[in-house]
Amino acid sequence: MRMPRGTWRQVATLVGLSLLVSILSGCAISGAYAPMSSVAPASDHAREINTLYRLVFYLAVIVFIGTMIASLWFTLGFRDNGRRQARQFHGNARLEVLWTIIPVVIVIVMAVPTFDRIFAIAEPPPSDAIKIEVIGHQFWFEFRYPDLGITTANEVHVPAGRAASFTLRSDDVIHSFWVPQLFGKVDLVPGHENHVWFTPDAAREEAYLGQCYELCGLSHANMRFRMFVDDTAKFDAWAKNEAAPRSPSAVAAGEAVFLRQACIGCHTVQGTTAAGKVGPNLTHFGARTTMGAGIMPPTADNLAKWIRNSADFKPGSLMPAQATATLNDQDLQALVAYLQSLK
Amino acid sequence: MATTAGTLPQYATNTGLWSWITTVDHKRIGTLYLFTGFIWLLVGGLEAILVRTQLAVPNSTVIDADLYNQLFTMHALTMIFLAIMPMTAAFSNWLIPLMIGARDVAFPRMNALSYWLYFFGGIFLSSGFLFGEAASSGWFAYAPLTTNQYAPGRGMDFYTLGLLILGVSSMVAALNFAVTIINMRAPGMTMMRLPVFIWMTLVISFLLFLALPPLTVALIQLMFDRHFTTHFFIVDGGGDPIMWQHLFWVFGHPEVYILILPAMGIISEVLPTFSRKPLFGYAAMVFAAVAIAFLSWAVWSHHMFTTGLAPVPRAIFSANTMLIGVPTGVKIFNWLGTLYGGSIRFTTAMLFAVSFIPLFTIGGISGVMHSSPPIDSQHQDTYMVVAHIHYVLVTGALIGVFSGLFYWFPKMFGRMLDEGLGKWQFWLFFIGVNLAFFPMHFLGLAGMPRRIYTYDAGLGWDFWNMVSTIGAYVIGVSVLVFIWNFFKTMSKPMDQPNNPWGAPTLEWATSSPPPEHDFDVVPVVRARDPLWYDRDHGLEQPQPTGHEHIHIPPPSYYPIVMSFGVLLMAVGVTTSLAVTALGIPIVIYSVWGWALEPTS
Amino acid sequence: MAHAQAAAGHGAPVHATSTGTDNRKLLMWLFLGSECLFFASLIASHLVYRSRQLVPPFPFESEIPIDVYNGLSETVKHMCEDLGNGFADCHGILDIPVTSTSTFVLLFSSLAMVLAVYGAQNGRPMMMKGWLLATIIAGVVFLGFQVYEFRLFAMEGLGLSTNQFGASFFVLTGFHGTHVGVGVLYLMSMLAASFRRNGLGPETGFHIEIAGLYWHFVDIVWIIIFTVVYLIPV
Amino acid sequence: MAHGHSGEAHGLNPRQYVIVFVVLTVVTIIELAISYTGLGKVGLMVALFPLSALKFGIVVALFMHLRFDSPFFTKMFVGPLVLASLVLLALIGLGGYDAARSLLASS
Repeated sequence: MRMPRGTWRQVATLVGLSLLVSILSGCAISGAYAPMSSVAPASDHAREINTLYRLVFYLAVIVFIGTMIASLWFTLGFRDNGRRQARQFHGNARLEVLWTIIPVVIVIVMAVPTFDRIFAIAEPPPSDAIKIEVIGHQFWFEFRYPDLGITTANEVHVPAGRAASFTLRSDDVIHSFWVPQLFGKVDLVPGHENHVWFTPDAAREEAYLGQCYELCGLSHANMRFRMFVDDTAKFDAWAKNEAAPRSPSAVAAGEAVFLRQACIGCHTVQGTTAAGKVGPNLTHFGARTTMGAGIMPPTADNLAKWIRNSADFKPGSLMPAQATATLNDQDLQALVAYLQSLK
Repeated sequence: MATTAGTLPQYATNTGLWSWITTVDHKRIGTLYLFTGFIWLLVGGLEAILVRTQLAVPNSTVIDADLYNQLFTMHALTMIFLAIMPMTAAFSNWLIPLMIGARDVAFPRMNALSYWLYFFGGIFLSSGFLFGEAASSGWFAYAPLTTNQYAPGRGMDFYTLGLLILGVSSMVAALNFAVTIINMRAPGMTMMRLPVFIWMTLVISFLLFLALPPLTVALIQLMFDRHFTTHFFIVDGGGDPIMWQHLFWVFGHPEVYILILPAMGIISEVLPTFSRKPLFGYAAMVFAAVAIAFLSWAVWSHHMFTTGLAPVPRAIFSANTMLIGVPTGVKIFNWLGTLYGGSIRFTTAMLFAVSFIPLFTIGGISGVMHSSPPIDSQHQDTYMVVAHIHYVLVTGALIGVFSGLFYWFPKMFGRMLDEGLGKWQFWLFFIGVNLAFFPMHFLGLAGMPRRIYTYDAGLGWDFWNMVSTIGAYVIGVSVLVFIWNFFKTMSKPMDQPNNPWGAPTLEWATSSPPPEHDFDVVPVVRARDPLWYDRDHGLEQPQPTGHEHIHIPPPSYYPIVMSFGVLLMAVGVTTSLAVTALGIPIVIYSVWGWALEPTS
Repeated sequence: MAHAQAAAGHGAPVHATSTGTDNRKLLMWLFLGSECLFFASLIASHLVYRSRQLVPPFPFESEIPIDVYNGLSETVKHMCEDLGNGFADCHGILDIPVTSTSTFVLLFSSLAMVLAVYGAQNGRPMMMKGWLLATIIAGVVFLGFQVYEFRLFAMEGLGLSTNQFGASFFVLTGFHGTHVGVGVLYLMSMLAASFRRNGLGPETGFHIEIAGLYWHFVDIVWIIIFTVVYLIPV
Repeated sequence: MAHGHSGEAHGLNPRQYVIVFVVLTVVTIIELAISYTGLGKVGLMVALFPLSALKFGIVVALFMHLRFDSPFFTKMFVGPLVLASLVLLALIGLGGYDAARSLLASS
């Protein structure tokens, strides 16, 4: 076929340019720059998903580049130059059959490993897996270790190299549970029970970040959590501490305020009479690295403001505001100190 | 063939508000759809700009969480139900009779009814903003977030009732279109000679009137949960939120094709005209659309891969979804085949149509990626999916609409849109959409969730969000250029000939704009591209012979009265049942009057 | 063309259509196709939900644990009796003989309707009017049965919020009843219009036939509902 | 010619309609009788679905004149009917599966 000289160069330049931009920008999503990247797997299941993703991604790139070259070539190459007559034809049966078969082949190449993975993911976890229950609330995650007697919130620890099996439920609306680097997301659906399990690769000091991925109301954006992959010793120490009642060295004056106030209606602190079930369990609140479902560090200042009016940080928060009339500044300071001492 | 001067001058002289309110002329109703849809496109665009402004930088406080949730919910509802569907319906209204050689649609008053229901339904759906409580639970409205307990305001009532009204409007339009296309074709216009755009309209008409009932049932059940104490989606009473998702997506997935197929039809008209050669593989094009429509019924649960669906249905829905890639691929290849060997004129309409191919391919490919459940579990509810739907609906459906606007504007208004401004608009739009939506792929892979009003710095999301916001503004500017172009063009005199582009289809056989009765003589169709066939074989369309009586349906005010009655019934549910009681007799009165009104 | 224009004094003008079928009849058939999806969704919801009963009234006889029985309200309790073995036996609330009667009434209305169509198409206005009236009466009697059934269920303690059977049953049969009600109004308008000086005009047979399509469709929906809701236990 | 519908007597005659009605009645009585036999759920489904499908078919074909009318109408109605049946089955399968699963989970 004939086309004006230079068309090829134009096509190649445009395709090359857009590829370059894509590759450069693709670097920006590696785990180093994006801690919630889904293409930087750190567990067996995440890696298997990622392998499948890469296969499909390369197929997609090939199809896209092919389409792009063809559309640029045909549009630039068949410009009306005042000389060419359009060739009148209605189709080409052989070509049409061919390009029906091509996508069918691509689909089959995709479908086989996909089906394999679908059924692999549905396999039950190994029997030695650590069992963790996840319960979604507006707008925080509750984590329970039924075998270890632990109830905690928004920060979950799993031992490295051992399967972690999560049972997912919701207390109110639909949420979704996902740590992009560790497993494929699964929804927390009220009235249903879902499951997900994986084996994390290696212990890491830094937490893996997770978040709610299904619109769950006003503070959907503020429903975050952290997953720590610890080595066995560290995990055991953490679990032992979490399973125990609140630290005996907790600030006594603050505890008096805590037990006097409305706090106990919603929060539990084991070892005291506070046994509320609505809000997060605070028994070892001081040991957590974040507060408000992973949205900020638990500094004294943040805590004080949070108790005064949590909705300032988290619209739609169910925790009622505390005016100075019901909680004076002095008591507030004591309360904050108490919470921080709950190691 | 030129219009005989003086034949039925009703279209030109019959002006004024009343004539527009009572019109049953498909062209006027099409114009009404077009303008109303465009206004809603601006509203939806403004909502998107606000959303993007909030997301430009991390921890931004331009908009609070409540307003943000309302904005993204209403952005989706506005764009889907009030902008894109009506604007494609505008083309269907305008073009079905003209392209198949009919004088009007089968049921002109039903056509008016569908417009007025849409008019009032759109106002009702969006009126929540007036009370500061528009729907805010996403356009998919997943229960139980939408039940009284978690959405106590009236927002969800505007949603359920608004969508019910709009659903009736779409039903009426779809049934009307289907009957018109099946039954009102000019002599010689066999099904396999129908323009592809008409085929697409026929396919989406069937999709619409078959897919809307499950949505209607879901909306009714949700309304009963909210107002009449049932527990369809409330777990404590034995309900199941997953049932909402099933019923919603039984409708929701065909809806995606309802949005995109007309655009595919439009570019299938534009590409041949400006390549000066027939569409490549017409039959394959038609069968591909029918296959897509058929498959679209068997893929709905791919929206629910992360809900805990069992492995076997997961595999089945995954396979069906991947299969949709085959007919879609065939369409893309056939468009490329249409370009091949042509003599291409780069008008603005053609630029939009050509850019559709690679850009829609991006959206199509990412769709095929999501069809694999394990991969979907990494992409679902992240910006990856946002990128996907915007590449399908903006660089697919909306680009098709713009292409169609530039292409058929001379036919509709007798004036040619300014090509210089058009090219400015195209390039701004092209750059804008890619700036706005391509980075969303990176955001999605970097784990950014959808529908969040705020995010922290340091997650690798900052830069691309800023780029995306800039892109949104560029799109905004390109739309402003179009508005400027419109007003500039409308101030010029009507000067367009019957067939300014040298196009092959029947609508170009009559004057621009066409007379109220469309064709002086019902055209004769001898081939798939009738005007080119006539041109190449030296044939003429039949000319008027003497004084033929042409039946024009008289105007009617019953459609708007009935729609108003329906609006009152809906308003009553959110305010006082007395208003509903007022609406019912109005509806009954207009049905009765409608039935007895003489139509000739 | 001219002939069609002149004859079409009432209703839309009749064209020679592409498929040779009448536009309005095609419209009605397409609409009925759409209604199939509507009722399929409602029936599916009903079938999914009615198997999730935790508290009576149940549609069919079933046994419940005694502690559930002890927790029941008095309105519902009389439907169940303590079996003494840790379980209580609850009557089914569906009254098959009564509903069978109303099913026959609706079936009869279909016969009446088809005879009215026959009368209308064969130029026998009295036959048409008589059978139209019979159809309307049968429709109203069917609605009466439904009101009776709903009232009975309400008295026995089954409401929209009692359990999922109640909710999905009332919504499904309620929407069917609404369709019957609309049909009754439709036929009444036809009957009333047929008493005007020109009756229903030259297309009488056609108009009644279209009304008949709608009416028969409502009947066949009931045929399905009667089988899956009333005759096949949970 | 334009009024083929109004003048032309297509379909059965009144006597035949009455016979059809009697057949429908008898089938309904058989259905009722079967429902009292105490067959299990599956047995009833196997016995009753064909019978109600038969009734459905008789009404559609004879009372609604589909048998005598343009075959085009049959296509336009049976297509959606089949689609509706498939959607019905799929919804029952998917919803019912979830129902069974959540009941198991709660016990």
